Amino acid sequence: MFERILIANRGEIALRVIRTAREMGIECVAVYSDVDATAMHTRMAHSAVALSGSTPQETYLNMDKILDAALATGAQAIHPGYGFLSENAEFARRVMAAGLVWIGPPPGAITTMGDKIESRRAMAKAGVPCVPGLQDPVDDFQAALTAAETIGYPIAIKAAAGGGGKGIRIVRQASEMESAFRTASGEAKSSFGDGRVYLERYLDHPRHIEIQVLFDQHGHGVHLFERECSIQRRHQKLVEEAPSPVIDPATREAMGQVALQAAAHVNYEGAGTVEFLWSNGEFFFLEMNTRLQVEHPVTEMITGVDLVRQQILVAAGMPLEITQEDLVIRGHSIEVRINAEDPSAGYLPSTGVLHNLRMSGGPWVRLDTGMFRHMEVGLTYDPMLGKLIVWGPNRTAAIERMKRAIAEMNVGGVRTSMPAALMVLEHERFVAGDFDTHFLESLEIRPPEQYLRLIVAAAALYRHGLVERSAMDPLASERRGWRERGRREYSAYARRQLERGESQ
Amino acid sequence: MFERILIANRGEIALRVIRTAREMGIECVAVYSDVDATAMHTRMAHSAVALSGSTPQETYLNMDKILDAALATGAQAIHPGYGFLSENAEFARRVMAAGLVWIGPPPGAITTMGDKIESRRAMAKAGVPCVPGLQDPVDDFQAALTAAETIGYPIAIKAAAGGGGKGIRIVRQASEMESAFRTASGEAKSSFGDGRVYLERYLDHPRHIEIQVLFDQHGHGVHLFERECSIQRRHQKLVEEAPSPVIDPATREAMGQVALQAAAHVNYEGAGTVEFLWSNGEFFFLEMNTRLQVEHPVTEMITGVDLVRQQILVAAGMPLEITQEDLVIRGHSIEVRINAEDPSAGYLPSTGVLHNLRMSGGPWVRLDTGMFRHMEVGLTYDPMLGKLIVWGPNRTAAIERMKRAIAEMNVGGVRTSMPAALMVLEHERFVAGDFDTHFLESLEIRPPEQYLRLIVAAAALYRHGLVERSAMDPLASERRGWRERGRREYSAYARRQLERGESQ
Amino acid sequence: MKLFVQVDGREFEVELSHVAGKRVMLIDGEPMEVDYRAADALGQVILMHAGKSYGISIEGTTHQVHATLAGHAYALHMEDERERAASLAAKAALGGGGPLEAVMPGIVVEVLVQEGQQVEAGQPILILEAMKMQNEILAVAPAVVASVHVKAGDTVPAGAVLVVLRGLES
Amino acid sequence: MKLFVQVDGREFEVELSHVAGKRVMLIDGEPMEVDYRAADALGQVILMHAGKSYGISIEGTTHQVHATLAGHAYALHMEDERERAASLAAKAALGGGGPLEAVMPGIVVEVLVQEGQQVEAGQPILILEAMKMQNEILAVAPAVVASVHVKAGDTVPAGAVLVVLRGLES
Repeated sequence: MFERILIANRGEIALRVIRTAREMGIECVAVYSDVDATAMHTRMAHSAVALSGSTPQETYLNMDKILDAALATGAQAIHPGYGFLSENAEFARRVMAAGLVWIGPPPGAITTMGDKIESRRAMAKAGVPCVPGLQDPVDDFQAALTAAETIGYPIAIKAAAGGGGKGIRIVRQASEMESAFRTASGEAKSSFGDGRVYLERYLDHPRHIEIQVLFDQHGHGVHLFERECSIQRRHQKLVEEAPSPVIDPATREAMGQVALQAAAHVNYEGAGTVEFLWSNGEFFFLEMNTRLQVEHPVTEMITGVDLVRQQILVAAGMPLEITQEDLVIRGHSIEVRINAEDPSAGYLPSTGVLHNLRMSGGPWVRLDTGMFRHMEVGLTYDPMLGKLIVWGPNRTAAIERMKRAIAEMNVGGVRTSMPAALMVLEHERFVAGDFDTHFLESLEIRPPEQYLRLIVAAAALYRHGLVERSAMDPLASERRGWRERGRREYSAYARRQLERGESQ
Repeated sequence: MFERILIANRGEIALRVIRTAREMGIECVAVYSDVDATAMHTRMAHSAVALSGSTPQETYLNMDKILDAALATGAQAIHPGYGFLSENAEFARRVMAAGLVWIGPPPGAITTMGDKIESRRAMAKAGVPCVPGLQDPVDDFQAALTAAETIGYPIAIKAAAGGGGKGIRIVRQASEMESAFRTASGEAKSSFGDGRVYLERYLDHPRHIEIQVLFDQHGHGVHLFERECSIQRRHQKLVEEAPSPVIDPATREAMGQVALQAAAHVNYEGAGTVEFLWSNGEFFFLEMNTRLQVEHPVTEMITGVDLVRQQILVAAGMPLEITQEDLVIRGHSIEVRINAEDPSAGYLPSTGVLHNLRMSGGPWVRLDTGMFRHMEVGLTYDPMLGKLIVWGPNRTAAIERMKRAIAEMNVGGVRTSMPAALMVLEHERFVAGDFDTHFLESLEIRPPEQYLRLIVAAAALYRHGLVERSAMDPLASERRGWRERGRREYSAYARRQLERGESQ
Repeated sequence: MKLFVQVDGREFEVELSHVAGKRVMLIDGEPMEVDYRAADALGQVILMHAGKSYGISIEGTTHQVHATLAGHAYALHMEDERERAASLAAKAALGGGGPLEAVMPGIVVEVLVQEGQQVEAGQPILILEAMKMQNEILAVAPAVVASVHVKAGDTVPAGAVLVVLRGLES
Repeated sequence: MKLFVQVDGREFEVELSHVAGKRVMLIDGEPMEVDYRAADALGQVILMHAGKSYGISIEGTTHQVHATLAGHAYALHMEDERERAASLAAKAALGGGGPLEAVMPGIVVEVLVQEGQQVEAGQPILILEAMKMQNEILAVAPAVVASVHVKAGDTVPAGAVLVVLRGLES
């Protein structure tokens, strides 16, 4: 087993990996950018190496610096987390070339699955059902228009090198194609450095259902059932659960087998996720994520399997000790992402300093986060601050538990996505299991009216307290007041514009 | 099902009950003493009623006030938590007489099991194995000396009305009897208002192992396996786990059956715990706790059963849905109590204001606590601030996970028992499962030497920062400095004395 | 003095006074009895009202407050009579135009207008990339571009003036 | 100026100085290079030393500090040269006796001595109940009871003077 590994990531996932590695008796080397010098992952690792700089390019995406850090500290392996370099085949190759172990799948599998077009080609060859669409990138919007005639509207434009929903645009009629093509291609270029896009049929009332797989280096693989990830907005997931309320045992078994087939076809190793679109009982291969997923904890909660531990064991060459027969679904698990964004204002990103934290706890509540009081939330990195995860003996119990856990949580200093998740959990359609990937976008996130007078009273008394406290320096208070009001005017102004911009 | 219940308790257990009740859609009425006006349980309940006053007698032990609060708020049932009125048969009767439901066992069962002498008599009749000893209280130390000849040393003097280790004294030779008898009887009188004590044989290398049972009102009962609670000091548990490393399936089954037999004999209802002393493969009935135990979470973690939910369902008259066959042990769970005390100074109680909290989190870590920043920890109530609980697929994994969780936790402002728990978890005898109820008392709690220079450096730089900050008000800093130093002199002085006092 | 509190598109008038040493609160003229207590100095508050208890988290300034109750979030804006008069006067002076500020930090991808250009309501002014999403910033009303303060590639902090518009309605 | 730091029964001498704008620390004369950074204003600290990183929690005053590292707790006492001289002088003046203070709040159950009484080392002075446990408070050295400040039934706060002893050694 490794004595020391480097975690090439930040935030909750770096901490997540550190936690398991510590439990395995493995020393952890953290890397950190300037703003992360006092982050939880930096503090909780055994060693920490500064990646001077603040942009992702200068730090967590900088292969040279990360490899240097690993070699300098004597790390024997690198865990990439998710995002950043986790699906970068070149990095995986360089890690291996440096004589280190890559805690992830073989670069070939990353390359094949990372390119949406190539992966669909490979999957079609492997007999895996795919969504109708083109397998080649389209050069311009004219070509896209022509192709769309064959595939049929609605059409999804996707980045060939993309992932996580970035660069995706939906086109419902030909007239929308030009503008959608331009922005999709532009975003793809700026996000992934590769502007190629491809087209596929957009399924109606689709559900996003994915299968977790785990393969060792000796050809043995298991699937760990499905995750239901249909509660998403702009293809960013918000609420995930396992198992899915619409998947029956036969479908589960069929999807599991297809996922194993897909992974085996690319000689997969480690933990990976095969994503499917499910629509009216049919399921189609969407893509494979060749890394740990954000939502992996719900699988852990229903199976009792620590996926990070399995990743490390597999990377160390150990044979899988788990057989498919060992794996049983116990109860139900739900995850809610805590993003720094304002769901009542078009999910506008929110920044600030966390100064009023109240954490959820108690029975069967898990909080994966790198949040701490005084933490500064900026825009440099992903807005996800953490994840609340609950387990319950059944779906109803898990929903009630998550509502309770959200009620206990407060992240003061920024707006978060939690009120949106709460509205989802309280919605009769969610409770009934009757939703698709458009459900979240259809919700208007507003706080319940019944408490308005109460909250107004609280705010008035809060203000009263502030005014009394600042009585010693009335000018400072006055100045701040004016500045705040001024800022609000323009915020509202720009927000309206932004909302209009988005509704296009 | 109830629409509203009152929770006649405070701290983590009040919050624990509120959490489950909220998940069941039941409104919670909290009661609070003056110092608890802003406590977590007060904030997290749906309504909160002030029990004016600050001593336990004026508040959480005040039956009149609590019954008034329940009737005034329309609560239909009362959950007593543990401690306070939870094992008070008179209170249970008064709750019922007021037309409310008592979420606990019938008063008769409380009375029988609450009196250690009567309970041993009843258990002997029911054929349950008991520790050799007297069944009647002894009047004075002379009578105790005579009785001791028959039972044989070492002898344990116990309060007839006691529980939780209070009022217990061990006598290893006749010459110690007088002083031990006096203090045991005095403590029993002041703690329980009943100075009667009885004697029993003190078993060598004993382990404290207890069985969780659950009975409905229709005569159906199940046991939820054992908890190992041998890591204790002055009969106060510190680290608990389930299952026990020394109990094999046959013994587990035998102990479970005896526990069911014991509970059935007193027509038990609800959740209860039958405590045993285990010594060299034999087990003896110790006492039954007719309430929820502090350490109930470890049973919840290995069975997936929410014991508070079961208590409420049973009290509402529902038949148990769980059968003995449904219950299977999955993995291993450990709990560590976070007490406000200084284990490196004779477990001296510690008070203060919590101003530097860092909470554990992540996979399979559960934190049950009412702690919050700015909370004042005084001496009025129990020193237990909360509990860290972990689950793992096996005992080794659970130990490693708990060590990790403790490393993440900080409760700044008071000293806590966590360093002692950490030393237990790191000890080869604990890891090997080779320990008894004396193990903890044999440990000297000291921090590892290897980090001393590092900590000295940190403290010096911390002081440097404080001095720089207070440069604007040097006099204040100077005064504080002197005062603190003075206090330390006398603390050390009194502590030495206290330690001597304890070693008697 | 009256306090105007806006929340979720509604406005409430709050009057807080002391009668015989006791605090009296009127919301829209109706009495509101509450017991308000801070659990810490950081915004953890307990409020009791009509026999119910509410654990509220609250942060902000005297004018902008954010409150969370049982997972639901409320953004409130407050101003007293004097402040309201001042803000109405300021609004009137802008006449439908005014500076267009970045509501969040980001990178200017493209500026689609020039100084002096007339723009329609809904016309894109510039494209701002933030959180890796490209957002078109639109004019809300017909206006003339008075000045442009950024160019493509600029990194702008929240609150930075991007473009100043002169309203055509004034 | 030298700083004396006591922890776990040991004493370390720390010298902190600035050489050419750089902080230099000597512990017992040996150089100790550390990078110390506060994560918040509340005592969360990260310390780097010899290629390792340590997340430390630290609270206290300039003289009494409590630090936690990976679950292990350290109680430290610090004084500089000037303070040490003063404290040694004070100790000498007490001559083995001094006031006996309550180390924690509690209730006096019984006072076992009287003014003027001579006590042996190890003799019980009084019984203090705290945390529902009765604790005998003993004399550490032969002494005479100079004064008794409490009686049975008194509730005493931490730091209250219970009894003053006059040492027989002086």
